[in-house]
Amino acid sequence: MNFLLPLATESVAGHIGFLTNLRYQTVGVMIVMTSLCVLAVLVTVVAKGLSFFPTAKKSPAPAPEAPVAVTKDGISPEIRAVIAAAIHVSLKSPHRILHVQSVQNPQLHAWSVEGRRQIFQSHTFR
Amino acid sequence: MNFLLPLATESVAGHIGFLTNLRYQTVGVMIVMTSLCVLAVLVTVVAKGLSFFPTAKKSPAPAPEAPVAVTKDGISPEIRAVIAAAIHVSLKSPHRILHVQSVQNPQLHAWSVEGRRQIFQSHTFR
Amino acid sequence: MNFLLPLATESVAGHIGFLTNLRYQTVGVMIVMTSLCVLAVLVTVVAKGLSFFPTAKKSPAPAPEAPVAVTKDGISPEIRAVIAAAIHVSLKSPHRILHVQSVQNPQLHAWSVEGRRQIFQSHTFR
Amino acid sequence: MFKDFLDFFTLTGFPEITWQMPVMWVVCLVLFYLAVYKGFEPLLLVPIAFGALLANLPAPALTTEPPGPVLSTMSGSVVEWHVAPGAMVEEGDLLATLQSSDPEKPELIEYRAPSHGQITELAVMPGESLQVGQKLATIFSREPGGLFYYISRGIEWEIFPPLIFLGVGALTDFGPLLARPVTLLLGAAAQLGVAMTFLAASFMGFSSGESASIAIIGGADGPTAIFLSAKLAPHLLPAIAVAAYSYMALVPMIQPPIMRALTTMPERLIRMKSLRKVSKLEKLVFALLVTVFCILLVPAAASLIGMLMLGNFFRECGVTDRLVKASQNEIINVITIFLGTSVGITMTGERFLKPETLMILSLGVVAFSVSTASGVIMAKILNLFLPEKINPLIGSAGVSAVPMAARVSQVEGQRADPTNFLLMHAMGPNVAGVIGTAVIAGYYIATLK
Amino acid sequence: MFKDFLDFFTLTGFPEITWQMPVMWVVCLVLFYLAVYKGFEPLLLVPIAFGALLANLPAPALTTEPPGPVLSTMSGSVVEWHVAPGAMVEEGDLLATLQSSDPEKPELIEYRAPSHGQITELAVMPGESLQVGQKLATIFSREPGGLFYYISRGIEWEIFPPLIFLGVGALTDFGPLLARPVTLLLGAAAQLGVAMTFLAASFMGFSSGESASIAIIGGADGPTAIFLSAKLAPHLLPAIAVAAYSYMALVPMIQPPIMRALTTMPERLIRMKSLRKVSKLEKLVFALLVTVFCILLVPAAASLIGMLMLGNFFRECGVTDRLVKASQNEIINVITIFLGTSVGITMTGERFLKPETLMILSLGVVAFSVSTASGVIMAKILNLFLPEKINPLIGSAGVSAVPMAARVSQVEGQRADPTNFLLMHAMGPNVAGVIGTAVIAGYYIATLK
Amino acid sequence: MFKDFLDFFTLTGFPEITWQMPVMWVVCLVLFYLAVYKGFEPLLLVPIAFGALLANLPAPALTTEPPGPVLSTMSGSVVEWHVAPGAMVEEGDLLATLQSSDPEKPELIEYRAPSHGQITELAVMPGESLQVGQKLATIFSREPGGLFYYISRGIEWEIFPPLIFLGVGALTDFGPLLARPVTLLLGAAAQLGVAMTFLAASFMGFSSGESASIAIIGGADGPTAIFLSAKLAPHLLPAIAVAAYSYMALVPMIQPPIMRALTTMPERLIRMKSLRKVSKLEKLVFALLVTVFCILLVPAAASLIGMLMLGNFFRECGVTDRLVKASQNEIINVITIFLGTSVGITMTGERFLKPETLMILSLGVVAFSVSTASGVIMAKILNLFLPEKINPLIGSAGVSAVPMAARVSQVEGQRADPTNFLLMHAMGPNVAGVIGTAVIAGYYIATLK
Ligand code: NA
Ligand code: NA
Ligand code: NA
Repeated sequence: MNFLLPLATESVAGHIGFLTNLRYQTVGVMIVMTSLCVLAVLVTVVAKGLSFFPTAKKSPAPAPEAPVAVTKDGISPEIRAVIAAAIHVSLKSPHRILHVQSVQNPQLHAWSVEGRRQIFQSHTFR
Repeated sequence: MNFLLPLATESVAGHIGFLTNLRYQTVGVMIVMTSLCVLAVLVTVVAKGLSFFPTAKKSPAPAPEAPVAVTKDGISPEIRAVIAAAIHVSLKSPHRILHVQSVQNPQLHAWSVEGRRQIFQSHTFR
Repeated sequence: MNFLLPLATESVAGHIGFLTNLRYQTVGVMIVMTSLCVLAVLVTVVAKGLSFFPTAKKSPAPAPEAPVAVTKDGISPEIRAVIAAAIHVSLKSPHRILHVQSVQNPQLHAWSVEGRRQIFQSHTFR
Repeated sequence: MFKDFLDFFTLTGFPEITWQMPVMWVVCLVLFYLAVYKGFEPLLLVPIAFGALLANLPAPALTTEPPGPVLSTMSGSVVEWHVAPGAMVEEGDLLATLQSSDPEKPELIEYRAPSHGQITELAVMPGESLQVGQKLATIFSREPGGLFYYISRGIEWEIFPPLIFLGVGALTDFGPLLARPVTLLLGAAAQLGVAMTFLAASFMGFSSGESASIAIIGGADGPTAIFLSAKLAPHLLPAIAVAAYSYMALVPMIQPPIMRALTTMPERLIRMKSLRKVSKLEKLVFALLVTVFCILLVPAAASLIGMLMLGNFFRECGVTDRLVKASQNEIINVITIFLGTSVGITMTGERFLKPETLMILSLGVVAFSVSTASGVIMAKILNLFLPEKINPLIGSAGVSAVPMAARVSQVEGQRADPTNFLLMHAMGPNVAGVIGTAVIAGYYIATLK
Repeated sequence: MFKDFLDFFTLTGFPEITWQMPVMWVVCLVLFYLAVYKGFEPLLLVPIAFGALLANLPAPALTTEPPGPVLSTMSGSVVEWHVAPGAMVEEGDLLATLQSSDPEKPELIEYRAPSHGQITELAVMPGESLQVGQKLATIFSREPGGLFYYISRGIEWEIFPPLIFLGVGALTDFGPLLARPVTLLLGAAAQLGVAMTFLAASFMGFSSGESASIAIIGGADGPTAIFLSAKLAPHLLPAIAVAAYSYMALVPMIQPPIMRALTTMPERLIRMKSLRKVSKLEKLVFALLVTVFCILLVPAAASLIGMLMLGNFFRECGVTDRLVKASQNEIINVITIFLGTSVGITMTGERFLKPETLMILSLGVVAFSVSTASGVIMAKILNLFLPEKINPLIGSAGVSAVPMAARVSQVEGQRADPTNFLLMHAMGPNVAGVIGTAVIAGYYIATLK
Repeated sequence: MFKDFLDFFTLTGFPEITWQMPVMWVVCLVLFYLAVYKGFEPLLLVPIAFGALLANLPAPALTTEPPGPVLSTMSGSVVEWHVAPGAMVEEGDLLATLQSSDPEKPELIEYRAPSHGQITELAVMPGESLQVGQKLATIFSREPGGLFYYISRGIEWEIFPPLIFLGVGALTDFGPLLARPVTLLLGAAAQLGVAMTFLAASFMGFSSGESASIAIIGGADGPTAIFLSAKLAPHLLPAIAVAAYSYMALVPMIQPPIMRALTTMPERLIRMKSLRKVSKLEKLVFALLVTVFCILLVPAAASLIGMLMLGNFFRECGVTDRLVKASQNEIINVITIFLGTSVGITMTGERFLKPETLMILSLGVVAFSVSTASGVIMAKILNLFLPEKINPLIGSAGVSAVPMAARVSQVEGQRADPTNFLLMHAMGPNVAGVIGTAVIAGYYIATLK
């Protein structure tokens, strides 16, 4: 494997030509590109394939909506406070609530919930 | 140990007679039977023994009742929603609420709570 | 190291003189004393140093207050019940609520919350 | 440039795909389908299936052993070394030719490297004899073992099943059992299915260790089944685990017909008077009683029984909330992920795509059915002596599979009489079955080790 | 058939019961009673007692070492081998007769197998000399070690105590201490009890390592006590752990009389002005100060101090909620279960039913009492110099035992004046005591290792 | 008495302070400041900085190796032994003089003890040659290794990064990616920055392994960076980890100027029509597709990709709530603490205070910038072909750094048009970048190992 041998040897001792490196990297990038291209194609095909038979049964409205969906449009400050308390109690650690919102469009809502969870989960509040 | 020797040897190599096996299994089942019998007897004796002095002090009403017990008979949909929110927030993962019920008979209630916890704990919602 | 040698040897075999021990312990206590003294001094110095520039920005009101702060002075039994439910659900284990209080003085409140957390965290309810 | 592509291709896993792999992918898809869309014990089947998927991709680095001393897996003698000290070897390279001392098949064996690295020592010279477990050579490398090599220690060292049982204990309420101790016998009776299956399996040619591991499927206790087969028949572990967990989900399909066949309508209509309240002290005493008595009886199952009752003691003593919570959630959830995936990772095509697997799956059904039947029959026998009759429908719950078997009794009971609630009555034999299975598992270990 | 029964009986644990076992069962029951019905530190005592119960059942498989090289536990020479390579041995079988080289007692020792399996190597020939830790032989088996052998690594490797301290740090608020730094001295003074107890123990004939481990009970810090005795006197670990944790619960009984005896009513009535608010920055600086200064002073206690302040830094920095939560709950709860049970599993009758144990238990009371007294006295001494007096009742909190000792000060204070709240003032010496004990523990390790 | 004080002083760490330590303390303070007051990835930087603080205190006991066989770290021959069997050695004592066989520099090396204890065996005689990894001697002691020696196994054995990825997978929603698969290319393009940096690093004289590890910083995936450098350049691990995590926090500063420079206002104004809802089944199929395809392509990254998609499968299948919760919280939080501290503990002054570190930090900026640019440019290229244009501002999100890069796209988008919401559109390339980086990391491992 022409470009791997020098590397193998090099990793043991000495330095390596820029051109070899350039080729090495180009191949690397091309491999990433092609592989993710292939993935993109596969995904599209799958999506097409699935779009034929109804997946409704198989994908119930995401559960997270359920609870919030129950709340009426305007949430009384009282409820707001209680949710706060609930969060406070349930997380057992200092914590600030950004906002409690009720939502019409479930579609949009799914995103925002998603977004909020994402951020909440992967970062602490500041 | 007559029936163990052949097994010991066999486990190293070769097969074993059906009758030996039959005896082996019979003994096994009898051991399970007798041992759990003994347990049953012991338990009954203990129960009898304890039933003499009052255990009231020693067995307070199971804590879980406390919170729910506070709720009045009919729970307003609003509260229902808030509990939903609380659960949602506190579990931090997709989740559906089966039902929130308030209870008269604490005895019965203990069971149902038990049942619900059991199932909740050992299985995910479907 | 005059008093360490005998100890070193002793730890291998034999017993040790009371006076050596006495000295050994005295030194130990003095070391603890002096070191914690030094700490006390350092801490005081630091505190003095920091007291010059305003640390307001750097020490925001402790987050935990936020949620509770939202609650109005008197909490309706209904809310109380719901918080109970929330705690119950969120802790998923038998649990008794001592009390849910709303607070005026944030300073005091910080302590009490602190105290309550301390105790809650390091011990189970009895 | 394009040539470089081909060069790299040789480094990928594509050339390594064997015919078994795609087949196993399909098996995994089936398991995923059952778990996700049919709700077959998803908490275990999803990790198992995913582990199996990884096991059937050409990624040996996931499970490779760490370098170190190479302990011989056979007795015999070294005929010839094919490597010299200082040589670099890849996992699977030929190390030496050994002469097996096994009287049955004394042929020459090609001994291959269990891990990659550099040979730093040959411990046995050609001509010298060696025995199982003796150091053959030493391999050195700075590369660690595979991720799943380390995770699997939890199974190899038999740590995971007891820890799962710690959580199970913290989740189990023995109250119904204590309120009606006689139900312990129903849990015992269900083990008859285990014994029967042992006979069947042994008759079909499985060794005693294998038979015991297969039979325990009838106990419907995943952790116990994994514990036992890891000890007595590790090569069957994947098949047994899959059977144990998927059948647990089949309980609602397997049991009802048997229950109905063995009971008359009047029996199914029997109402049992509601259970008395059991005091905390009783529950604590019970936990200690079971610990002492069962461990004295079958010391080999001490870790299972001990952890089960420790978790239960935490639960019932009422002063260790934090520990109950940790056992019921953190510990059991995290261990479940590791247990499931490391069971799955053993599920390679070579191991799983064998007639044995089918035999095991079918024996599993036998086990479940007989266990169910014997539970019901025992209930009927008890009714001959008991003053207040018990509903035989709760006998089937003796197979444990907590709490599903109990729910089946409940459902069947209500089919006969919608106002009859058997759930809590069935919880008694249901949890008794867990103890019964642990005891017979201990019996097998004690006698077969 | 009945004969088979008897055959099996020989495989059970019943024949192995020794007289110590039932005695220890009673000891366990007492511990359970104290923990469950008297609320003695149940989070630790329940796992310890349950571990002790398991330790006193004939189930060697719970703690057996995994097979592998047998490292000699003594220096001397091999007189004779009683096994040949290839022989199968059970744990406890006679391996060899060794001649001890210990000048004190040069008798012959019968060396027994530490684990079960097949001998694959005898590393020392008869007549050859060997030293502690040298490889004597190698045993091979596919059986792993016992469950608690693996869990106990956390104590053997001194991992559990620091991890517990990580959680303790995340649960501790040093604010009160920072608001009145002089209280650090109260925490320091309390260590006088440790020193006194060392003298007493050493005088009673304990070795220095043992004396230090016993003395540290007076520090009222479970993890530190376990850490120190695992290092300096592992054979006393169970007794020390039991004393440390049960006395912590006795604080409300031991302290009040001493406090009252040493203080006058006017002193008990002293009111302290409420503590200033301490800024986040101060708390963070303090965490780093303690880490650097104390580790420089006693590097031997680095893991304890480092983890304690790491947890505290997480807590105070306000941007690592997830890590605080993990330290305060997941980590500390799970480790507590494993720490407690693996301490308990060392509590075998042979080890625990000894006069030493009683001596240790009594020395523990001494330690607590002197610590309490010296804390109070130090407070009175400080009052000679301080412009604003401190209430000597908070001096007793210097023994740590967070937060119980502080609550005792609060209660005693209110007995004198119901409107006087000392809790938060007592938290200062209370947490200072944790640091003080860690320092003196480090001093002992540095000088005795 | 005062003399005793001085005696003790010699046992403290104060005499051991080197000039690097105070310098590193300042470095730690800077990291703490960035983490706590500037919000730079505090979840990782706080543990790393605290670990670094401990690493730069004279407490060798924190990281010392446990006693056992001493495996030579070099090839050559033994010239002379400076210890005899039975001798007690401290960590760092001179053991032997070795003659290196390295043709480059064949000088004599003084070989020092890796741990403390008693020499029980000298395995190589003077004059004999030995090779890397061969047993040189055996040291015995009852003392265990240091706390961080054990914790660091998680990095040495490459266990922590995959476990973090398990949690990341459980936290990641690939929905936006599936709704617009073309965004996968943006995630791929961003890897160009990695390749460029490799060239730069290699040109600056770093070896290929080092260059790859440095380059991967541009991938903005902490766990992948740690995984790769632990494999290819462990000595650079601390610098790389610090760069990887602090630059992730710098994303909001580094990216915007580049994004604006490369895009025209009309491009920034492009509105993308809202994403279609993606079905559960699609997400599940995707998880399996990525697992199979990517592991086949780069088996070396199997543990990273496998765990990532396992966590994601848990998340999407909707029937394993408990496992999702465990992955998203318990596992990722606990591992983060251990990962961070054990990365920090490697950050000793000798290692970190080097010109290389500055070069790495500067190369890191290059990597991030080029990645950002190439992502944006790729988006513009795609627009030449795509019927419905995509807003090039989401191209920059291809560097992953989930979810910060996506938020930057959102912010920049709104700066151009306050009513334009790009967040969800940017999540596509954002998560694609994770896969892209894992693939190129696998490519490096496959070709450089
Ligand atoms: Na069962
Ligand atoms: Na203390
Ligand atoms: Na990336």
